[in-house]
Amino acid sequence: MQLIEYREALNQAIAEEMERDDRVFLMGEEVAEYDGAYKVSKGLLQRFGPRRVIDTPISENGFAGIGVGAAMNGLKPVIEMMTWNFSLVAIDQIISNAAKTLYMSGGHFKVPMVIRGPGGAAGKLGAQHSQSLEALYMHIPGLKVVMPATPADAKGLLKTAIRDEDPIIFIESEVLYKFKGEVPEGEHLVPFGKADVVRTGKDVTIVAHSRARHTAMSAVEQLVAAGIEPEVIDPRTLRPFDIETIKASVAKTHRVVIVEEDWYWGGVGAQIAESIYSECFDELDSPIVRVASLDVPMPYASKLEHAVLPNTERVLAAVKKVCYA
Amino acid sequence: MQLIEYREALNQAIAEEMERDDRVFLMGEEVAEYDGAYKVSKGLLQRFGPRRVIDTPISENGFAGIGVGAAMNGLKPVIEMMTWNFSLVAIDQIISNAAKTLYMSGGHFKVPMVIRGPGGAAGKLGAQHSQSLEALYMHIPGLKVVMPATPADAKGLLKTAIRDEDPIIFIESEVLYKFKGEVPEGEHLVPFGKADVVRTGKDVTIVAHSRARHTAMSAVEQLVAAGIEPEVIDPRTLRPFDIETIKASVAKTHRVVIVEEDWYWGGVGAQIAESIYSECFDELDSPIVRVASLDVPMPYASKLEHAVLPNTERVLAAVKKVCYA
Amino acid sequence: MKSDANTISKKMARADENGVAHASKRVTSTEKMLELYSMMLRIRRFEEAALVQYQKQAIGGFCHLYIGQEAVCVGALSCLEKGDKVLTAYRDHGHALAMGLTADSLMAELFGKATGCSKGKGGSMHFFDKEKGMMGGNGIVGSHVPVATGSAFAQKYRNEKKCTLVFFGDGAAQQGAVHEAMNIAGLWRLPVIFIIENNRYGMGTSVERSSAIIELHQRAASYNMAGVTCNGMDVLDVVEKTSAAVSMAKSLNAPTLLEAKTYRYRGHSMSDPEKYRTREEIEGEKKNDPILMLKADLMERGYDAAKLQQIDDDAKAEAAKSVEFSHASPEPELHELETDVYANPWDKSLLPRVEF
Amino acid sequence: MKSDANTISKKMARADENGVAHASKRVTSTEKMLELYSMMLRIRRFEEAALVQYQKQAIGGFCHLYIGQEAVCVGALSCLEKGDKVLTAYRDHGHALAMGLTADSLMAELFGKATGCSKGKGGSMHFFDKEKGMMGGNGIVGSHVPVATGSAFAQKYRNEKKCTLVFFGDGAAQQGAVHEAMNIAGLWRLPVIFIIENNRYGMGTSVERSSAIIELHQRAASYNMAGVTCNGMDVLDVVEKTSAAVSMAKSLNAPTLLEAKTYRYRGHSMSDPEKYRTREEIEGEKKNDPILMLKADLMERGYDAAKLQQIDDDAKAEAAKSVEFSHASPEPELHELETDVYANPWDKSLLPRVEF
Ligand SMILES: Cc1ncc(C[n+]2csc(CCOP(=O)(O)OP(=O)(O)O)c2C)c(N)n1
Ligand SMILES: Cc1ncc(C[n+]2csc(CCOP(=O)(O)OP(=O)(O)O)c2C)c(N)n1
Ligand SMILES: [Mg+2]
Ligand SMILES: [Mg+2]
Repeated sequence: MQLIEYREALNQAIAEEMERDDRVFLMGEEVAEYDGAYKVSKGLLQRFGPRRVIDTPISENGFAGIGVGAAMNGLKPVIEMMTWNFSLVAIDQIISNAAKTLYMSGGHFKVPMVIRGPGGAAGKLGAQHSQSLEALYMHIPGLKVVMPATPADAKGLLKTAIRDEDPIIFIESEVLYKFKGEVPEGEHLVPFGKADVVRTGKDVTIVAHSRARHTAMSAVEQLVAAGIEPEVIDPRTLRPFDIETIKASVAKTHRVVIVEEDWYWGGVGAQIAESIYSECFDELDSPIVRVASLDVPMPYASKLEHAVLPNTERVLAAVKKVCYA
Repeated sequence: MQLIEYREALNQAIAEEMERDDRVFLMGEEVAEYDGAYKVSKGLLQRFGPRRVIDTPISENGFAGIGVGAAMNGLKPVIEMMTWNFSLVAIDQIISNAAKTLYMSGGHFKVPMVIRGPGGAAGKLGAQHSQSLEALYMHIPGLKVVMPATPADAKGLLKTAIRDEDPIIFIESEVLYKFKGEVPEGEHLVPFGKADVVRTGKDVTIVAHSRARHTAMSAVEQLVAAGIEPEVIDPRTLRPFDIETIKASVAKTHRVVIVEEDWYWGGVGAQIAESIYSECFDELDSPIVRVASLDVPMPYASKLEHAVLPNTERVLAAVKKVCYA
Repeated sequence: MKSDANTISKKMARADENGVAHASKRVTSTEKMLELYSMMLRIRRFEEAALVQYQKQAIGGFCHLYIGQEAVCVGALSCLEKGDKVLTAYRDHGHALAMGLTADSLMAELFGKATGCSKGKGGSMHFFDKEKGMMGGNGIVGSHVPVATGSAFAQKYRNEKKCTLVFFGDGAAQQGAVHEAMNIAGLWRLPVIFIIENNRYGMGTSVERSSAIIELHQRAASYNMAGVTCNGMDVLDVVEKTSAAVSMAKSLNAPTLLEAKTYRYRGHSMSDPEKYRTREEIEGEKKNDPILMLKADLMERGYDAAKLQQIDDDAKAEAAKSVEFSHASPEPELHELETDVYANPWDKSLLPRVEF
Repeated sequence: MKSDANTISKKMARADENGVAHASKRVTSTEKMLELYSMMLRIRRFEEAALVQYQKQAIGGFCHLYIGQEAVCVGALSCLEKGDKVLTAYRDHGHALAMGLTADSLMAELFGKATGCSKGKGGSMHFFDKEKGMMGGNGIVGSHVPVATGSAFAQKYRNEKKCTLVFFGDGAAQQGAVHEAMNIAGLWRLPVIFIIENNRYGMGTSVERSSAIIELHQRAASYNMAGVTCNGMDVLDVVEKTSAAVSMAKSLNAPTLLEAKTYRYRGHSMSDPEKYRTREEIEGEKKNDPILMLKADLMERGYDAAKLQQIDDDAKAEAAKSVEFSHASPEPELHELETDVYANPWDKSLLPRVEF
């Protein structure tokens, strides 16, 4: 095992897959000479040269489309969005072309590409730079949506993503880039559609992905002290989605809290909740409680920002609500 | 009462509001000289002249942004998306600017604009032209999302939208443009956030918006014949959302079916279901069943397209499932 | 190179005493001319047959006919070799035929049949064939232009000495995606040829009402690439300008913006009242019908009228056969709904599931 | 008009024997020069103070300093009158000060305080003031350019004879939104002036690596508008070119693309290792410091050095006071979370609700 940062895990994944397959290349704003705005691509230009590590103009729609075309014509692009907020100018390429070309062409053209970059709020970045947009992408058939929360998953899921032959929405967490964790040495692949039972417990199931997983875990100690043993499950991929692992857990706990950093209304947790209600209707002893961002654009002032985001206190309150309902 | 087409109702709404307020103008592709791709703006150029009824280049991002800027600078734009599919190239203006400017500016700049056009599948238009994208917009604080299903609601809600001071996502139904219905004479306004109880019943609550409302209604006769009295509720606006009317209904029926034309995974119905489960947990006798589009890009062949979309048979099956669960 | 390409004269066809214009005189083999003639006619007859089938409701949805513009795709695509790629917008019937897709597979696609080039899942706007280099058929205006640029990127990445041609309309030229793609192509020197089919209208909006400048090829100067114009009604002029651009692309990785001045004789799609132009304008343009022009040229060269008639008869027969083929073809099976959503689909135990 | 504007010479400042460049000699009143000088210094001192507060962590998030570019916004905005509007990107401190927002309200915004110009909800990238015509501060590269075009549309709609200025970077020029906005402005003749602040880099990417052509003002030719360049380190040159553009906009509804060649002395934002340029390059450019250049000019005109020092002292005092003001200001109340989401909010019985 190596103890490395989340960003380094991503870097290893890209480097290993580029080593393995000449069709893989990395493209985006500042990925080459600048080593990446968040240093995820550090050293890759030096190692693989400008043919395969490519700085782009600030033209997300353009280079996302270039990714689609390169993928259709035999390459395996890894396209970096400096942050997922900027994918809004490129979403037409993602939804109209990447997600639909295999289908519209009756199977003629695969679009094996990974679009990756950080999502979520990272502290005082304001309304336009703090969004968690996974619900938008999760809705679209033809895409796969992956959100790792640890260095090991970051590496293993990104390697799986690059080898996959479909368009992958790979949403990292800006706040987690410096987070350290153990990552297996050597080849390490994590499959899509396999949730991670982060902690086993028996009193309540907490479902949380990406950064929210850590918010959920931050409440564990106090819950245990209060006599509540939570089971924490990180779905890791939102499309496909591993309902079986959650079902097994709910059969044991009968209570569910969902933690998510996106907005509550129409958020990822709405679908997760609906799936749980529908598949575990008779198992649930109380309504599911969702801890999500408040329904406002992200304010700049820290005090307000903290109030918007899920935090330990809100997770504690939610668990207590479902347990003593 | 006048018996008019849905498109004519929209036309009346725009014309009346333009008459009432010189700040209101209509802008979009083919809205002027062509009378609108779907004839919603028929006669408006002639009546109000080229200053207020304006054909644009095919530059949705550009003219959506022009709408935002015009709204910030005192006008009340009505921006037509020829169809909502094309809003994907303009979504940055909608989410990054229209939805957030009032908040980011600390209340300095309102963005009173309506973005309108048809959504949904209209028959053999293929994967890129058949999408129901309301879930994407419903998720975003700062926007309001309106989806009328009848000529009366089309007129009354559009007039409300144009008078409102926030950015409104107004999603019409291409299939319903030719649908005729009674519309009150004279001033007719329908408020946001007030669901319409389309039919009262006691055995099951069917929640359905836009075209899906008619799909739901198409099942009523057979349900009644089978001894089931459905209550059909059209929320009419997805943001804000009238949960109270639904709660009252569920307290009576204890069973819910949701019909929606968008994709099931992460669709509008996921949030509606989650809200009902959460607010009516003890009232529900069986899990909610959602009738949505299948999780595939829309195929061209009619046979396949019909299998993707909600239809009477699937509504019947869903109601039977919740009633005999 | 830029100035050179820019100064290529915009020689337009001249009308003869009968009001039928001639293709410009160029040294082209009769054989090549016959090939071009045959291809243009095959497209024309195919679409005329499609129109009839649309009216009979055997075809539905949008159906954008290319009639009048045939010289553009036929001339341009005649310059390609295996490994070159093509993308265009929704008005894609001609390009697909010219790329070697069969009339049967295209008509069947219009019918939504399983034997269609896209298995009946794509439709009129989405004709694809990987083997033949036909990368679609795209319904979002301008959206395929970056995709084409990406295809050229892949060709250069592999050092293939191949190129990608992308066709789009005068209306599409106002989309941001086109600007971004052309800037990147000019900056990175990609072997892509941007062909604007300027048929003077985007739906009902004339170029004068959609673009701040009307000579669209002049935009090339913003992107450090050659800006060239050609007479899109004169297939030989299209051939000449495209083949120059193709060799620039292949030898120097130099992109070109080629504007073909053309005209669409039919409405935008099937339901177009066409109030934005006069009958006289259309009739006037019909004098420049690319097929008639080339025919007149061939006749002048002494080519046998009967043999030309044979070509037309063959084209009609092919179209008629494709209609029969399509009628006889099966609809897609219901399980086809589920295939091609993912190249690597997931286990049925996972959500979301397609249940029907 | 186009050719006229295009041929305006790109006279750059020349360096004198001390290595300090002079602003070009123009007939400008000393009073106006002093105003410009004072405004540039106020911006410089404000940002220097902000930098210190950032290092002390009183300010967080992104903070893009404008140091080095002051002449562009100060010169351009000095040409405006009430009713004219301004938009820029995230590097907006200078523009906001020059539009008359107070240093207190801006520093407080950086501190995230309730007394900030955007109530502490916007932050560094989102300075707004309706009364003063400051329409933001936008964090999405290129996204505000169509918005500015819409503001100009409204001005023309009401026949106000006002104009909108929009500032964006060399990097932003490659965004599709900019193309669409400029085409529409050129087509519809809107009173908008597109000012590219070409500081040679977008983050770490030089213009040479982001744009197919490096003289960005030449793109004006694609949009039927004047393309003009000015020395963005010479505030008087900026004034001259902008005021010409403003009068074209107001009298003829003619848009202009004005490229100001400028330079940013600081990193892109606070965490920029700046490996993409040399220390020598930066030092070389510092010889063209717009403030020093104008100062030298004023001295040459015999203006009293002590008085110039007083202006600087005042600027420093203003900045220092704004820091104090901000420290003393209250944080926003929690209920402010809920306000300004909607101008017409809904009843609490409806979903979604903001509960906290
Ligand atoms: C992004 C987008 N906006 C609008 C449309 C609707 N639309 C389809 S074709 C068309 C006109 C395109 O004109 P042009 O590019 O000149 O091509 P032509 O139809 O003349 O071949 C429009 C507006 C669309 N398909 N996509
Ligand atoms: C659409 C979008 N893409 C990327 C970014 C990240 N980003 C912020 S500033 C910047 C560079 C912009 O350069 P330029 O336009 O030259 O302005 P400058 O910073 O030099 O003032 C980038 C890439 C963004 N904010 N928005
Ligand atoms: Mg056209
Ligand atoms: Mg710059």
